[in-house]
Amino acid sequence: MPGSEEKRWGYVVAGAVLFIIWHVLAYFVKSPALPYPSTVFAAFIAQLGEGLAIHMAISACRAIYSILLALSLAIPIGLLCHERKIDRFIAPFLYLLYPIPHIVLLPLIILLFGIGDVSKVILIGMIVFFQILVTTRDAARNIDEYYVYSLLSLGADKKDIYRHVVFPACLPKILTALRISVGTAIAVLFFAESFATTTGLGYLIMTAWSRADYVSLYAGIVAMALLGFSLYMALEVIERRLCRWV
Amino acid sequence: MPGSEEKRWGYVVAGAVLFIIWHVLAYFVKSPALPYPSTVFAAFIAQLGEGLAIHMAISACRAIYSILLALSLAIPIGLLCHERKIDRFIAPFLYLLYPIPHIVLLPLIILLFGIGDVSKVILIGMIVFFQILVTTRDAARNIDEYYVYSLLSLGADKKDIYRHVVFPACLPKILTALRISVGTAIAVLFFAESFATTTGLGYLIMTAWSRADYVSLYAGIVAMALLGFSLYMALEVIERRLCRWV
Amino acid sequence: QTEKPESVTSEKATEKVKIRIGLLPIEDTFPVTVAKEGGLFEKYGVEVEIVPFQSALERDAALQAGEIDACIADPLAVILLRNAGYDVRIVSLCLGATPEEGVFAILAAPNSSINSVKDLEGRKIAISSNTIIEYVTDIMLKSYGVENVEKVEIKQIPVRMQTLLAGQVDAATLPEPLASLAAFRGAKLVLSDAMMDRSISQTVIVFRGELVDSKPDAVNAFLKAYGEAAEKINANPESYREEFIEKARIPKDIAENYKMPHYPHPQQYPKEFYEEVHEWAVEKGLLSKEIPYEEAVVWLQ
Amino acid sequence: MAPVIEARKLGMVYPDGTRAIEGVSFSVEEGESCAIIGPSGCGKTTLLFIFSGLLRPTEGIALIEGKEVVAPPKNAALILQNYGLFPWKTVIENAALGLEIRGVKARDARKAVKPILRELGLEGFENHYPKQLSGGMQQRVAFARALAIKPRIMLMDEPFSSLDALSREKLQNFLLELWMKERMTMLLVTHSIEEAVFLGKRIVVLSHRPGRVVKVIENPMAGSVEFRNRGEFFEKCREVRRSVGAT
Amino acid sequence: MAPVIEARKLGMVYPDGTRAIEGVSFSVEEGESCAIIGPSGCGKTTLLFIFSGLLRPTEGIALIEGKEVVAPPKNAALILQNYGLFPWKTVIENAALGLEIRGVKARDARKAVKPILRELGLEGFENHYPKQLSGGMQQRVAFARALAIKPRIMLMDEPFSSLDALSREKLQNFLLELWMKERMTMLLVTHSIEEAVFLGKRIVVLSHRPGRVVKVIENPMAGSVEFRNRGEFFEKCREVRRSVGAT
Ligand SMILES: Nc1ncnc2c1ncn2[C@@H]1O[C@H](COP(=O)(O)OP(=O)(O)OP(=O)(O)O)[C@@H](O)[C@H]1O
Ligand SMILES: Nc1ncnc2c1ncn2[C@@H]1O[C@H](COP(=O)(O)OP(=O)(O)OP(=O)(O)O)[C@@H](O)[C@H]1O
Ligand SMILES: [Mg+2]
Ligand SMILES: [Mg+2]
Repeated sequence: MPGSEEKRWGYVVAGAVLFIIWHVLAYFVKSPALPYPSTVFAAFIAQLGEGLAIHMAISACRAIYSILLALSLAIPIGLLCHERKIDRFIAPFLYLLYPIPHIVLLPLIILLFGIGDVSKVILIGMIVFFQILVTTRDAARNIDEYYVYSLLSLGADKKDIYRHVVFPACLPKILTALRISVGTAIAVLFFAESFATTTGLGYLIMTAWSRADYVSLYAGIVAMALLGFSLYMALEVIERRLCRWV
Repeated sequence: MPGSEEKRWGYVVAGAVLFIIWHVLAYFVKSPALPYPSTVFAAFIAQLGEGLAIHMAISACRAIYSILLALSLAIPIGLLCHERKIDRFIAPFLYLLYPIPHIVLLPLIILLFGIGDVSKVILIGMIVFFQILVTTRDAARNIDEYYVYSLLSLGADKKDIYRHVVFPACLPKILTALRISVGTAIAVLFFAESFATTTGLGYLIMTAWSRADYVSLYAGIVAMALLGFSLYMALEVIERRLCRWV
Repeated sequence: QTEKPESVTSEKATEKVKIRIGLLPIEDTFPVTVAKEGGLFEKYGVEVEIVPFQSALERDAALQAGEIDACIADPLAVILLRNAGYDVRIVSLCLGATPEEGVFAILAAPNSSINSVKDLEGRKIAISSNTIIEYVTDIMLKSYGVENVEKVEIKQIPVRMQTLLAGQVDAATLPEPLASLAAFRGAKLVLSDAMMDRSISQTVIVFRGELVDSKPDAVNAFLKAYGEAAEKINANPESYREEFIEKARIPKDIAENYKMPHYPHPQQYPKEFYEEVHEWAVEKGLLSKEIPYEEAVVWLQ
Repeated sequence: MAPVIEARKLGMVYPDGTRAIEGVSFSVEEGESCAIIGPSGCGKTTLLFIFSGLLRPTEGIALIEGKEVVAPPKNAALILQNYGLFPWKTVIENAALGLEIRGVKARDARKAVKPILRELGLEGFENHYPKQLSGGMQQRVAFARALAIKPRIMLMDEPFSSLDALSREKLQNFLLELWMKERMTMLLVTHSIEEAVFLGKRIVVLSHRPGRVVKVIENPMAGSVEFRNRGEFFEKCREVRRSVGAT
Repeated sequence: MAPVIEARKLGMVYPDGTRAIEGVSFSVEEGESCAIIGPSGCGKTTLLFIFSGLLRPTEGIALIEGKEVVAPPKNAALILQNYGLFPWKTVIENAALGLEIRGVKARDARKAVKPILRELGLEGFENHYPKQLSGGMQQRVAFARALAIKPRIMLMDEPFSSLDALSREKLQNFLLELWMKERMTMLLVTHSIEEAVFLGKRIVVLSHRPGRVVKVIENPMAGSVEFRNRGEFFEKCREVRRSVGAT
C-alpha cells in the first residue's frame, strides 16, 4: 500500500485535512485542553530530540513483544477450532473469558508476574490474545470443507491440513485481526506503562495528563499515532507478501 | 449455538473447569487479591439483590447504545470502501486515526459533550467504531468482483450492489467484528463509568478496587463476564438468523 | 545499578536489605528522591529502590503483591488495605502535621455564582468517592455547616479538573498542584484544608508489616535518611526548587510562584488524626471491622 | 436493418498485460442466434463481459442495437460461466433478483419466478441455498434468473456446461423453443461443437489466445428441435470441428 | 482376481435427510476403466467421495483392493468437479502438492511436475494463482496434480467438463494413452455420453436421485484412440443414450 505515489498523496491529503479540522476545532473550543496542532507539532519535533524518540522505541518494543506473544498462542488455538470437537471444548472458555475487561486483572498480574516488563507485556498480550483468537477461530470454522476434502484425497494427515488449508485460508483474517490488535496494543500501552516505569509513550502521556500539560499530552498522542501508523504500514507490507493470492 | 443440549454442556464443563483452576490458583497464591471463587460467587449472588442487577442493566444499556452508535457509522463507511475511489480517500484517515489510544481523548470528549451519558456512549462508541470499521472495510475490499459483475449484468445500480452484494457478503465479518466489539465495549465501560456516575459495573469495580475490596471487585468482574456472555449469545442468535447461508 | 561506595556508618546486616518504595509523582514524596540522589540512604546503610507509579490503584496492587515494600500514601488507604487483610503499617507522618501542609482544596467553576463555602449548599461537587478526597470534602463542608451537596463521582484527577474548568460541575475537590493550576486557569478557590483550624489531611509513610517486624533497623535507617533529606530541603528550599518542580510534576504555568511545602521531621502518626479518618470510614460503611490505631500505626524510634 | 449485436475490431488487453482478444468483428441480426466457440482461455468470457457492459474493450467498439455498450444493456440477460449466484440468497431469491432490481415488488417477483423454477425442475428447492445444490442445479437457477426478466437479448457463457447429458439436451430444446417463440437475439459461448451447431444460426470460431475470429460459419438450418437428428447436423458438426481443429 | 474397486449395496443419506444414492453395486477389475453416467444431482460426486474415503456410506460397503475404504487410499488420486485447487497456492505449488504430502521435498516435487505442466499446456503459468486462470486451465492444473503422484487408481469427477471441445479430446486421448501405458484402474464420473463411451470399458448408468444403478453396459471396444472414429462408437453412444433417457 505504501510505495505507490498515489497512496502517498492520500496520506498527505488526509494529514492536511485532519490538521485543518483540528485547528478549526481548537479555534472554536478555545481551551487549554485542545491546543493548536501547530503548537503540538512544534513540541513534538522539539521533544523528539529530548528523548521522545527513545520512548517511542521502547513502547514499540513492548507492543511488538506483546503482539508476538499473543500471536504465538492465539493462532494455534484459533486454528485448532477448525475441528468441531476441539472448538466445542474451547468455545465456552472463550465465551466466558473474553468479555472480561482484562485490565481489571492488573492486580492479579502484578501478583503473579511482578511489576517488570514481563507484566506489561502479559497485560497487553492478554488483551490482544483474545482479539486475535476470536477472529482466527471465526476464520477457521468457516473454511469451505471442499478444500479439506481436496487435500485429504491427496493422502494428507491432520498436520498437512493445518499447513496447506487451515493456516493459509485463515491468514487474511488473521492479518485483519492483527491490524485491530496494533491499535489495541498501543491503547493498552497507556495503562501498562503507568506503573513501575519511567519510559514509554504511555508514561509520557500519563505524566503530561496528570500535570494538565496538554501540549505534551497531544505530542505523546501524535507519537502514538505515528507508531501505530508505522506498525500498520509494516503489516501492509507483510500482507502483500503473504497474501498475494487475494 | 445455545439451545443445543451438547453446547449447553460445554458451558457447564468450561465453567466448572474455570472454577477449579481459579480455586487452585487462589489456594496457592494465598492473597486477598485473589479470593476463592466460592466466596466471590456467594458475594455475587448476595449483591444481585442489593442493586448489582440494576448496575448490570445500566451498563448493558450503555454498552448496547455505544455499539449501535458505532455500527450505524462504521458499517456504511466500511462498506463504501468497497469502491476503490472512496477507499483511497478514507483509508489514510483510518490509518492515521485508528492507532490513537482514544481513551486519552476523554478530556476532549468531556469538553465537547459534557459529563453525562452522552460522553460515555461516545467514548465507548468511538473505540468500537474503529474496530468495526477496520473489519468491515477489509471485508468490503475483498469481495469477489464476480458477484458484482453478476449483479451489474442484471441492470443493478450502486444502491443494489450495496444491498445485494456488498452488505450480505460482509455480514459474517461484521458479526465477527461485533463479537470483538462486545468485549471491547465492556472493557471500556470500566473507564467510561469512572466519571460522573455512581451506577454501572465500571463504577462498582473501580470503587471496589480503590478500597482493595477484592471480593466485590471479582463479583463485579463476574457480572461483566456474564453481561458479555449474554451479549455474545444474543449475537449468536442474530448470526444464525442472518447468516444461514454460511 | 548504582555504585555502592563503602558505607562508613554500618557494617551491619541492614546493608543487605533493599527497600523498594512505590512513589507517585506528587510533592509529598520529594524528600525520598532527594535522599536517594543525595546518597543519604547509603549513608544510613539501607538500599532503596524507587518504583514510580502513576496512580494509587496500581501502586496499592504492587504493595499487596509484595512487589514494593513501602509507599507514601494517605491514612485512609492504609485503613482500607488493613481492612482488606493486608498487613501494612504507618511508620511515620509525612505531610500534614499542621494545616499549612494541607494539599487539598475545594474550587468553584469559573464564572459560577459560588463565592463562599455557604454557596456550595445543594451544588454539584466533583469528588472521588471512598477516598481521601471525599473524606476531606466531608470534613471541610461539615465544619462550615454545609449539609447538602450533590456529589459527582469523577475518579481521574485531571478529568475532574477539566470538568470543573469547563463548568460542567459547580465545584470540585482537587489535590495540589492541580488545585493551584485550576485556580490559575480561572477556578475560584472556595476552601482549602490549609484554611482550617486544624490539620485534617495527612500523608504517611507506609511499610509492609512483615518488614517492620523483621527489619526494624532498616525501616529506622530509612526514616533517618528521609528526615535528613527533609531538613536539607527545609533549610534551603530554593536550591531544590528546580528539581522539585520536575519531580512533583508542577505544571509550567504555575511553577514560578508555586510554594514548596515544609516537610516535617519523621514523627509518630498522631492518634487523633487517625481516629478522625477511621471514624469517617466507619460511618461510610467502608470497613467490615474496626482497625485499631495500635495495629495500624507503629513508631520505632 | 442494423445488427442488434455488433463487434467492431474488438481488442482487450488486461491491466496486467494479458492480451485476451484481438480484432474480433462479427454481428448478430435481430432475432437471430450466434454461437461463439473457441479453446479454453481464448477470451470468450472476456468478449461476453464486453457486450454486457461489464468491461470496456481497450480497442474497437461493441455495439448493441446500434449504440456503443457503456453500461449493462437493460434488455439483455447474462448467464455467467460459474453461475454467478449469490451464496447468501436462496434459490427463489436468486431467481427473483433480476425482477426485483427492475422494480418488481419482492413478493410479486417471487410469485412470477415460481413457474420458471418448476419448468427447470427446481420445485421444492426454492428455499435451499446454492451451496446445498449440485453444480447442475446451480446452473439451472442461474438460467431461471435470466429468463425471469424476459430479456430481448440473451448473453450466455457456457450455460449448460455443468449439466448432465439428458438435462442438457432438455434445456437446449427448451431454450430453442423459447427462442422460436420470443425471437430474442442470442449470443452463446460454448465449447461444445454440438451445442454450437444446434443453437447457433451463425457460428464464430475463435483462435487460441489472443482470440481472433478464425471463421464465421453460417448455419441456417439451426432453429428446429428435429435438426439434431438430421444428417445435416452431423455434417455441420464435422465442418465446425475442422475449423476448431485448425486454430 | 478380486475387483480393485467394488461397491456393495452402497447407500448414502445425508444428515439433513437427503437420500443421495441407494443400493448401488458395481465393480471394476484391476487395470480396467469404468465410467459412471447419470443425471445432475443423482449422487455421482457422493459415490466418488465414498471411494475416496472422504465420506462414509450410511449403507453398504465400498471396497478398494478388497479392503473396506475407511481413509483416502494411498495409491488413488481424486480429481474433483470444481477443480479442488487452493486459491492461495500458485499453479506449480498446487500441482506439486500431492508429492509434497507424500514426503517429496518441495524443490524436487516442483521439478517433477514441470514436465506434466508442460504436457498439459500450462508452461509459463507456473507462478499464476488459480484465480488468474480461466476455468479450463484450472481444471488442467487439477489434472496435473493428480498425475504427479503416479496413482494406480484414478477417481475422476467430471474432469473435462470445463474444457473446450478441442482440449477435451486432446486430454481424453492423453488420459487414454496414459491408461494404456500405466494400466491404472479408473473410475470416471461424467455426464457426457461420448466421454463415457470413449473412456469406460464398463459404463454404469445411474437413475435420478436417489441414484440407483439402471444398467451396467459393457464396452470392450473402448481402449484405443481410433475407437472414436468407428461406427461401433456411434452405435454404443446410441445404446447409452437410450439407457440414460430411460432413467
Ligand atoms: N482480470 C484478468 N486479468 C488478467 N488476465 C485475465 C483476467 N481475466 C482473464 N484473464 C486472462 O485472459 C484470457 C482470457 O480469459 P477468459 O476468461 O475470457 O477465457 P475463456 O475463453 O472464457 O476461457 P474458458 O473457456 O476457460 O472459460 C485468459 O488467458 C485469462 O488468463
Ligand atoms: N452435504 C450435503 N448435505 C445434504 N445434501 C447433500 C450434500 N451434498 C450433496 N447433497 C445432495 O445430494 C444429492 C447428490 O449430490 P451429488 O453432488 O453427489 O450429485 P452429482 O450427481 O455429483 O451432481 P452433479 O452432476 O450436478 O455434480 C444432491 O441432491 C445434493 O443436493
Ligand atoms: Mg470463460
Ligand atoms: Mg457432482
